[in-house]
Order: sequence, then C-alpha cells, then structure tokens
Amino acid sequence: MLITDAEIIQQDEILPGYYRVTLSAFLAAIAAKPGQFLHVRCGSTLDPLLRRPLSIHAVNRERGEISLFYRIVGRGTALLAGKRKGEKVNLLGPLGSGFTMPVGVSAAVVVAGGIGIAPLYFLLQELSALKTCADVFLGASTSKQLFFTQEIEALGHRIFSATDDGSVGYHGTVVDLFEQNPAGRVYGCGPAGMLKRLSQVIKQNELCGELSLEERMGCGVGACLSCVCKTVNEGNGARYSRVCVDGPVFPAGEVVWE
Amino acid sequence: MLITDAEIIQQDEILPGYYRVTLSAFLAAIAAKPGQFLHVRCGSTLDPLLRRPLSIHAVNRERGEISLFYRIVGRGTALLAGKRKGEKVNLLGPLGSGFTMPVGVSAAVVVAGGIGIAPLYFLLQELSALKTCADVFLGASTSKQLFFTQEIEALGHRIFSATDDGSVGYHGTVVDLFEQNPAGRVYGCGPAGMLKRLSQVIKQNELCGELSLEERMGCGVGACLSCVCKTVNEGNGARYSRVCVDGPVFPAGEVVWE
Amino acid sequence: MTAPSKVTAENKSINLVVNIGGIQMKNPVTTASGTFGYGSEYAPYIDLNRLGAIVVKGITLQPRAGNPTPRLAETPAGVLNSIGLQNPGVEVFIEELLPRLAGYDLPVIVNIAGETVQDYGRLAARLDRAPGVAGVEVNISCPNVKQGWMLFGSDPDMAGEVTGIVKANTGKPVIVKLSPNVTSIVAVAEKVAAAGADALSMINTLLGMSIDVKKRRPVLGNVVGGLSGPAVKPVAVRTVWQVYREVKLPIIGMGGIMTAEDALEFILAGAAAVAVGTANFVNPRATMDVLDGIEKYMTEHGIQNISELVGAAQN
Amino acid sequence: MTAPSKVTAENKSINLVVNIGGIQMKNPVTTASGTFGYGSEYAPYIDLNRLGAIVVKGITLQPRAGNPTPRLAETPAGVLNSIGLQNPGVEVFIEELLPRLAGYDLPVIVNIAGETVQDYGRLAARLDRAPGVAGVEVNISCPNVKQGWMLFGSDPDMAGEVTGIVKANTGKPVIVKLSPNVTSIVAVAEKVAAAGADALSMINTLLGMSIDVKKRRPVLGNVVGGLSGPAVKPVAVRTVWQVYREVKLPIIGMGGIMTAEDALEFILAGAAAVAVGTANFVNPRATMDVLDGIEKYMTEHGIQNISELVGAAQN
Ligand SMILES: Cc1cc2nc3c(=O)[nH]c(=O)nc-3n(C[C@H](O)[C@H](O)[C@H](O)COP(=O)(O)OP(=O)(O)OC[C@H]3O[C@@H](n4cnc5c(N)ncnc54)[C@H](O)[C@@H]3O)c2cc1C
Ligand SMILES: Cc1cc2nc3c(=O)[nH]c(=O)nc-3n(C[C@H](O)[C@H](O)[C@H](O)COP(=O)(O)OP(=O)(O)OC[C@H]3O[C@@H](n4cnc5c(N)ncnc54)[C@H](O)[C@@H]3O)c2cc1C
Ligand SMILES: Cc1cc2nc3c(=O)[nH]c(=O)nc-3n(C[C@H](O)[C@H](O)[C@H](O)COP(=O)(O)O)c2cc1C
Ligand SMILES: Cc1cc2nc3c(=O)[nH]c(=O)nc-3n(C[C@H](O)[C@H](O)[C@H](O)COP(=O)(O)O)c2cc1C
Ligand code: FES
Ligand code: FES
Repeated sequence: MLITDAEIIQQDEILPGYYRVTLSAFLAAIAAKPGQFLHVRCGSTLDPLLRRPLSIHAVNRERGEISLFYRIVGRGTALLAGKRKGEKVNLLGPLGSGFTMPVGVSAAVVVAGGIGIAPLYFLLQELSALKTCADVFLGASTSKQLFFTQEIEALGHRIFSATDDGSVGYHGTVVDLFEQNPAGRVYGCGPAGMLKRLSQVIKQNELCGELSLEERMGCGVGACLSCVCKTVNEGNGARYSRVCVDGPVFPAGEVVWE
Repeated sequence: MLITDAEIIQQDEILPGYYRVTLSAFLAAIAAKPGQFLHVRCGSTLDPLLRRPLSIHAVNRERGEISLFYRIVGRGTALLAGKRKGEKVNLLGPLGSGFTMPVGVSAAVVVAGGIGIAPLYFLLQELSALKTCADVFLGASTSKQLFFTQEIEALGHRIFSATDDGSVGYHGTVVDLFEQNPAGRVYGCGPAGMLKRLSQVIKQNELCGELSLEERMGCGVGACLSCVCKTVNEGNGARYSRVCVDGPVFPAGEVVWE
Repeated sequence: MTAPSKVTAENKSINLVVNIGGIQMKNPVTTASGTFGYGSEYAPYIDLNRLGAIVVKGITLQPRAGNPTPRLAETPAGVLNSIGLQNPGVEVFIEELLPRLAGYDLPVIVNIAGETVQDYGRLAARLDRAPGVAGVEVNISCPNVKQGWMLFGSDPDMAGEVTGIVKANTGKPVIVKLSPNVTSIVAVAEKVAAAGADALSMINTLLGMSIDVKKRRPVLGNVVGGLSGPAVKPVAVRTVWQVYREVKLPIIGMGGIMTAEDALEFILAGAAAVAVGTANFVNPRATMDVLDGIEKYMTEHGIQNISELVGAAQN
Repeated sequence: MTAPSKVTAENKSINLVVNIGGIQMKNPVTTASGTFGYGSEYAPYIDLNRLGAIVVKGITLQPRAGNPTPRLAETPAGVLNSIGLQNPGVEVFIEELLPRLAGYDLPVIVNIAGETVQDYGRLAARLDRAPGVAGVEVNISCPNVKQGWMLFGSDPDMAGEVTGIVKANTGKPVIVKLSPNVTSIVAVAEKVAAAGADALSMINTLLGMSIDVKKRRPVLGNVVGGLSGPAVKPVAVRTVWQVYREVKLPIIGMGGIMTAEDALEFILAGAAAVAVGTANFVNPRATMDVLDGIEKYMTEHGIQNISELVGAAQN
C-alpha cells in the first residue's frame, strides 16, 4: 500500500504487443504476494487520467524488483510500452488479496488463458520457493502466445499446453484440456468466458479453486465501488464485492456468473 | 503551410528554463521567412490539447533544419523541453506574415526584450546574408539572460545591452536605451509592455518599425478568431486583426494599445 | 505546398451519402461553425471537395467586433472560447466571403445568430436570396437582448419561436443548433421540431470559465466562455442519444470529435452526420482523418450503407 | 507501510479555518462524496486528521445493490460513473461504518439520497440522532420515483421542498449539493437557500455517456452516467462564480480538482471550501497535496486568512 515512483530497469517486447517491464520498487517487492496487483499511472498528463491495474508478474526480493507482463489494449498500456529504461512509473500497491498458498497434500494446478499467466507466474515462483511442484495448464490462440514455458519448467513445474489453432499441444481450450483430468487445488486466470467455464468444471468435480478476476477500476483501494463483481451472499442470492480489495482473487465457488 | 512530424536533431538547455531545439523539417526550412512561426504540438495526448505558437528562431536551409528558442512557461513548453534527440514533434507551418526586409538606405535596428530575441535572431541571420549590418538592442532582467550575444556579433551586428539590474550594459529598459538615440528601421519583439513603449518611441521619432505580437491561439490559420489584436481602421477607430495570419508582425503604427 | 490530398480508393460498395433535412451530403462529415472560418482557411491542408458539407462561422445582421481578448483558454482536454461572434455582417458575407466557396462542389450551410427574434427572420430572408447557400444552421445560444438577455436556446418556447420565424422566411433547409446548457434538451428539441425544423445539430458549447490564480482574475476577457473539445464529448453523445429516441429529425452530432472512433460514437448514438470543430485546431486534417476512418470501419465491419450505423447502439 | 504523514510546519500566521454553515473546518479541504468511501479506505495513504472534513459515500434509507457493471468509463480528462448509490443503508452505516471514523478529529458530513421527499426527511431525522455526524449533504441528483423519475435537483421547487424537509428533521447543518444539469443553477440555489439550506456544495456530475464502437453498445451497464474529473472543471468553476454572486451561502466547490491551483480557482470564484473527488483515484494523496499547495500559495502571496481569497476574482 505504497505510492512509489519506480524506475524502469528493463522493458522487453516479448511478442508484438506483449511487454514485460521490470521496475525498481524495493518496498513493494518485499510486500508483494502472488495474486496482488499494482495500480499503474501509465501517462503523466490528465489524459489518460486513471491508473491501470496490472498484476504483479514476478518479483526479485533481493534486488527489490517487480515485473509486470502486459498486453497493449488501449492508450494506457500503449503509453506504458513506450517508456524506456531509466524513466519512472508511478505505482500504487501492492493492492488486493492474493492467492491462498496450498496447504498439505493437495496438488497445485494452475490454469492460465493467454495473458492470464501474468499473476500466475509469480505464484509459480513462490510455489517453487516452497518446493511445491504444480501442473500448469497453458492455453492460447496459437503456440507463440504460450508464454514463459522454459522459465516455468525451469522453476520445476510441469506444462500442459492447449492452443485454439492446434499449433502446439491440445487442439482446443485450456479448460477442455484440464477437464480431461480434473484434480488438485486450482488457480485460474484468463478471459471472463474461460473463467466461467473453469468455475463450472471446478464445481462439477467438487474441487477447490481460486480465480483472479478483472473489472474496470477507479480507486483500486475500495472507495469508489466501480470494480464490483457478483458474489454469493448467504441466504439472499448475490451481492456485489469489490474486485480491488475483496479480490481480485476469489474462491471459485463465490463468483456468480451472469 | 505544412504539417510535419519533425525529428529533434538537438535540444539544449541554454539557461535553466530556456531551451533551444533544432528540428529536421526540410520543406518548412526552405519556406520559412523571419517573423513567421510554427504551431507546435508539444504533447501527444489530449492534454494539453492545443498547439503552441513558437517563432522560427534560426534556419539552416542546406541541412533543412529549423531551430526554436523558448522559455518554459507552462505545461506545453515543459513537455517540449522533456523531448529528446530522435523524438518527433508535430509542426504546423511556417505560419503568419514575416518581417519586411529593409530596402535602401535605412539602417536596421533590432530591439529585443528577453525571449523576444527568438524571432529576431532569424531576422539577423537573414540580414547578415544580405550583408546588412544591424544595431541590436538587447534587454533582459540580468546579464545571463542576454542571449546569443557572441553569435549575433559573429553575424556582423553591433550589440547594445540593457539590464534591469544593471549587471551588464545600460541600467534600465532596452527601450530607454534605444530612446537615447532613436533612429533606423526598427524591428521589435518582447513583452507587451515593452512593445507598447517601443511603439511610442517609434511614433514620437517618426520612425518606421515592425513589431511581433503574441496572443493566445487556437487554429493558427485564421479560422477561429481567437488571436486578435486591435489595429487601426481607416476612418472608424479600431478593428480586430488576427495575429496568426494578419501578423504576428505588424507595422508599429497599426497596433492599437489598450 | 501541402501534401496532395489523398484520393480515397472510393470503395464503390460503400454508401456514405446522407440527407440532412433536404441537404444532400456526399458523406456525413462536416465542420463545426466557428472553427473552420469561411472554409478557405483550411484549403491549403485538405481537399474541401471531400467534405460532406461546410458550416461557416456564425453570421449576424450587422458586423460585430467580438469580445475583448483573451478569447481562448485551454482547459483539460478542452478549450474555452469567447469570440463573441466577430463577423463582418451578412451583407459583406454574401458579397465577399460566400463567393470564395463557389468553386467547390459542396453544400454550404450558413450559421446565423440574432439578438432578437426578428433578426433571425431577416437573416433567413436575406440568405434565402443568396446564391450558393444550401441551408441555414440557427445558433440559438445567443442572448435575447429584448427579453432579459436570456438565451434563446435555454427556453423551449423561445427556441420554437426562433425556428418558426426562420422557417417562415426561407425555403431552404433549416437546422437548429441546440445548447446543452438546459435541464432538458429533449424538451427544446421537441418544440423546435414542432416549429418546423428540418434537422438538429448538437451540441453548442457548455458554459464554463477559468481563473488565472496568479492574477486572481478570470482568464477570458469576457469572464465566461463556451467549452468545447474532447472534454465535452460524453455530454454531447448523451444529448444525441436522448434526442434521437424522442425526436424524428436527422441530427448533426458534434462536441469533441477528434477521430473516426469519436465520430462513430455519435453516429451509433443517433447522429446522421457529424461535425468536426476544435479538432481542426489540433489537426488541420482532422475532417479527412475522420472520413477515412469511418470508411475503414465500414469496410472492416462489412457495413454497406452508413445509415445502418445511425442509432445502432440504441437497439 | 505508508510514508509518515507530513506534519506541516504549521505557519502560525496563516489562518485556514473555514465555517461551512455551522460546520467548523480546520482547513477548506474535504472529500467529494462517493470518491472517498467511508474514509478509512484512504487512511493508509494520508493522515485523515489533516482533512478539513470528510464527506462519505451517499447513504439511502434501505440498502442498495447499485447498478450493473461496467460502472466506470474513462473519458478525455474525465470519468463517467454509474455506481447507482450502492450502500448498506442508513442503519448499517450508523452501526458499522460511522464508528470507524470516531477516533478521528474531523467533522463527518453524511451525504444522503432519497427516492421520495419523505425519504430525505427520514434520513435526516435518523442521522440527527446519530453520534459523530457533523452535518448532512443532500444529494438532489436522484430521480423522484413518485414524480415521473424527474431529478429532484432539476426543478427549483422540488429542490426547495427536499431542503425544507431535511431542515425540519435535523438540527445539524444542511448542505445541499447542486446538479449542473440545469438551465439555471442560480434559480435552484435561490430556492434551496430560501428553504433554509445552511450551505451549498457544487457540482455533482454532468450527465454523459460513452459508446463502445467495437461492440456498438454503451460502455456503462447503466447506459448513462455522471461525468467528473478535470474535464468538468470549467463548468464547475462557472457555477460557483454565478451562485456566489447571487446567493449568500457558503459554497463547497468541486469538480475536477487535481491540484492546489485547481482548488484556488474555485476559492477565487467564491467557494469557501473545496472537495477533492476523482483526483483521489489518480493520487491517493491528492487532498494533502491540495492542502499543502494552498498553504504555500498563501505564504508566497502574503495571505493571512483564507477568507481573503474567497471570491477574490470577482472584484
Ligand atoms: C486486477 C487486474 C489485474 C490485471 N492484470 C493484468 C496484467 O497483468 N496484464 C495485462 O495485460 N492486463 C491486466 N489487466 C487488464 C488491464 O488492466 C487492462 O488491459 C488495461 O487497464 C487496459 O488499459 P488501456 O488503457 O490499455 O486500455 P483502454 O481500453 O483504453 O482502457 C480504458 C479503460 O478501461 C479499463 N480497462 C480496459 N480493459 C480492462 C480490463 N481487462 N480490466 C480492467 N480494466 C480494463 C482501463 O483500465 C481504462 O480505465 C488486469 C486487470 C485487473 C482488474
Ligand atoms: C506568434 C507567437 C510566437 C511566439 N514565439 C515564442 C518563442 O519563440 N519563444 C517562446 O518562448 N515563446 C513564444 N511565444 C509564446 C509561447 O507561445 C507561449 O509561451 C506558450 O504557448 C506557452 O505554452 P505553455 O503550455 O508552456 O504555457 P501555458 O500557460 O500552460 O499555456 C496555456 C495556454 O495559453 C497559451 N499561452 C500562454 N502564454 C502565451 C503567450 N505568451 N502567447 C500566446 N499564447 C500563450 C498557450 O499557447 C496555451 O494555449 C510565442 C507566441 C506567439 C503568439
Ligand atoms: C472558437 C470557436 C468558435 C465558435 N463559434 C461558433 C459560432 O459562431 N456559432 C455556433 O453555432 N457555434 C460556434 N462554436 C461552437 C462549435 O460550432 C461547436 O458546437 C462546439 O465547439 C463543439 O464542437 P467541438 O467540441 O468539436 O469543437 C464555436 C466553437 C469554437 C471553439
Ligand atoms: C465514483 C463516484 C461516485 C460518486 N458518488 C456520489 C454520491 O454517492 N453522492 C454524491 O452526492 N455525489 C457522488 N459523486 C459525485 C462527486 O461527489 C463529485 O460531485 C463529482 O465527482 C465532481 O467532483 P470531481 O470531479 O472532483 O470528482 C460520485 C462521483 C464519483 C466519481
Ligand atoms: S476500484 Fe474503487 S472500489 Fe475497487
Ligand atoms: S489562431 Fe485562429 S484565427 Fe488566429
């Protein structure tokens, strides 16, 4: 919960339109937990005005560095991608709840759709540090968008790939692939449609799982009520929870999908 | 009258808050006349929105380069000063009327207050090319703000300095200094108060002169009528002329001061 | 000296023609009054013939000197102006300025402003006899000097009255330009429609002001001014959306259009045409960029006729 | 974990105290309702005790779930929101949320919203008995469900009626928050003043909308929303300027304040206090930066008492 002007240590275009930026932010790096995000001021003028929520993708605590992995979607992310080494970026965070680390026997299973690997990679780093080996289901449109496979394997995890075009691995969605052998404690992140399907699979198979959601954000600190999602309310149907402070990570069973 | 994305060749801080930027803009350099200005897009987002008028300060036609000399006043000029070599700046221009070059015998006299030297330096370049030697009256708050004295002398002109604090040259305003020996065809640029005084001196001594004015601008091309100044209207008092197309250079006798 | 105007590979399968209350426009892109002078100012930068129409700076019966300076103030993503309708009067306009547009193949719409209801009638009558006028756009965001300086456009009945007298004095299409500074723009639009308007344009500027904290004085010489530019776009799109649902007249949408995407917001909300205003100051080729972008969007989305998009977000 | 709150070298010669209709504030900087939650959300970033007052998120009689998402859209230098007054209702507010502010040394102003005139009366009465409430701010930009969903704030008489019933039901200072979506904000302010309001706050958001051109649908789940942020500042400053001239009530100015300079524009136009809203989202320390900047301005310009600046640009 800091406001920092963080210096860019490195900015790489991983694939056209996909960037990884590494920032020097010592206190934030120390505090960060997997699943949390930073609220990033991509520009410096009044346009664009709002911060952009981006998941913490990787952390190097010794060096006090935090990495973000992001896709250019609109003006905010485009401005961020235009920043070079040495420039500063104002960060607010770490914000939000993180993933619950697995306890006891249950095997950790990570299911990521596309850019959804962003927060899960940090989780995989932490699992690795805990000597926990995870099964990682990676889905993408095409093989090139299966990101960080070597790094994930180097962390000691096992990868199962799915591509929409069948260019690598299973030909179909990552949830379809996971459904073929559904087991373990699931950590999911990806597009809304994918998460909805994943939560059904989790439910049908009586698994435990946590999903990281996205919603448009104003404040990022729970004050404006713009980032809500529907969650189950004991007794009377649904209620609105704030993705920024009640999430972005929610137990899979709590999210009410439209 | 071009729209160009011009690359920055060089950007120098001449004095804290005062910058000279050189841009590669071949066609604009060829077309430019002393007294004209460029309408510069200092940012790239919707804030700040408008272009900023900046006089053409120097031109190198062989290299196709144009220089601007500017002071940081607000957000637009601050953004421009933050741009580095290799970055692009969108220019509209050259715009406006230029100075009329002296004909015949009358000696050219340049009277510049502070940053007012910006357009006059280009005039001095051109006079020099015509082998015309000018008397240059430079005024500033203090000696450090007497800009480009060596360059001006190298062009073959004679300098007479005035400073408000008396740190160099005459202790007083540049108009006071000029008034001690008022003669020649006058070219003036500087703050409104100074130009008003200068026009009085010109009138009292029945000289000929041209003044470069400033006014807030929208379009820069004569369409919006925001940049007007009062000028004499034959017969009935004053009328509004557009600084952007009818000026920015006006015959001293035409401007009606409030 | 300008780049040669881009001749679009006119995609023959795309139909961009719109009809604004009887004015046939070859495409929906026009200019916002007061931001485009009398047209020729922008001729060095764009091919005027590619515009759907041109709307010129507001004209009054008598010449007007306009307001004291400063007349312009930049605000966040916007501009405040208080030009004060500086113009040479309708006679000089017809004799000197209008002929300059004669050589172009595009409808010229003349924006008119009055101090009394009668002024509007006289202006309409005078322009009805002028050659080369395709229609009039009635600026009702002016004070009625006979009725307590209340703006014509702020009262539905006064707006209707002005519309009526203009209609009575011209056979040409009448576009009434609505002000957003009202409690219900729909109420004004309804009266204006009932009084016979052929089309609506919206929005005129929002009333605003800026203060110079160093001088502790208003920035504008006129104290208050009209706010335009991207800042007002959400308000403008909302008014078009509301009026489109209630009033069956073609709408020229404007307010902060910088790009084709902005223009499409207005069209999808219900505007049949769009006007580019403040954007011209930032990018003299803005009208052309908007037009090219609309064509591109239609091609990419398989839209044959621009009319398919008008109000499409309402469904 | 946050930086230690900056203890200003309280320049003893500067007097920042303002009195807003009976609410004594140690300085003129407060928060805009709905942008600052119930206060504690920003406690990690700033020292709440340095605020002049805190205005909490709007409260209704019954709990409200709010509008469907998306509830937020970014616009040029602005934000559209359609939260839909999500709140737990006045009872839960008094029992659970209000006590969290008990430990702070600052006036808590409760923003209230109703669907009927009676709602406002009941809310006022209930809060009158609640400990730790310094005053109420009446949000009249809500639809009157009994009268054709017209907004209370868009009609001077309804605005006056709401003000009257709130005043009748509380002994605490009543601030009425005006909507800019009206033909004459002065007319509304006058009725509200006549009905007994102790102070005014202005402005609430401008009605706006955005359209997603890819989806061809409105961006907001609720179609229309309220525009706030720097984009609206010129409109907000203008309303403060106009109302200050005609109505002798203290004004809390807001709308796009990001910096001390922005706040000073409002103060110079006539606001006795200022509220920081959307800026909190961009800079959680915005309120403190505004406060520090006002102090700096006063020191630099030799202003002893903030009251010297209120309305100073009017002279
Ligand atoms: C908790 C959280 C974590 C995220 N982590 C990542 C990440 O690690 N990598 C990544 O590439 N993206 C991530 N996103 C999505 C990312 O925030 C958006 O892609 C980004 O805000 C788009 O901004 P823009 O200006 O480029 O796009 P624009 O479309 O121009 O943005 C317009 C507005 O919409 C909002 N917006 C647009 N798309 C989204 C979205 N998907 N979610 C939330 N707000 C959105 C923007 O914040 C902005 O306010 C995350 C979102 C959330 C909520
Ligand atoms: C024809 C012309 C030539 C000029 N040449 C030069 C030059 O060579 N060097 C130089 O340093 N300055 C010059 N100026 C002044 C320069 O345009 C302003 O300093 C600049 O626009 C300030 O922009 P800003 O964003 O930094 O300041 P801000 O104060 O933030 O600008 C706010 C708005 O006010 C306008 N504005 C502010 N000051 C002026 C001013 N003095 N004249 C016109 N508009 C103003 C800006 O353009 C902008 O629209 C010239 C002005 C004109 C009209
Ligand atoms: C400098 C300027 C002058 C204007 N003059 C007129 C005018 O004479 N008549 C009129 O009806 N509208 C006038 N307008 C309003 C514009 O036509 C348009 O309605 C408004 O600017 C919103 O569009 P924009 O945001 O694209 O500029 C003027 C606007 C500006 C900025
Ligand atoms: C997300 C959000 C929620 C708001 N909720 C309320 C509210 O509950 N009650 C109210 O009176 N105003 C509400 N407002 C309006 C603000 O209090 C303020 O009047 C407006 O945002 C203008 O100020 P700003 O530009 O500084 O944000 C809200 C504004 C925003 C952005
Ligand atoms: S972003 Fe404001 S409550 Fe979540
Ligand atoms: S700046 Fe538009 S007329 Fe001069």
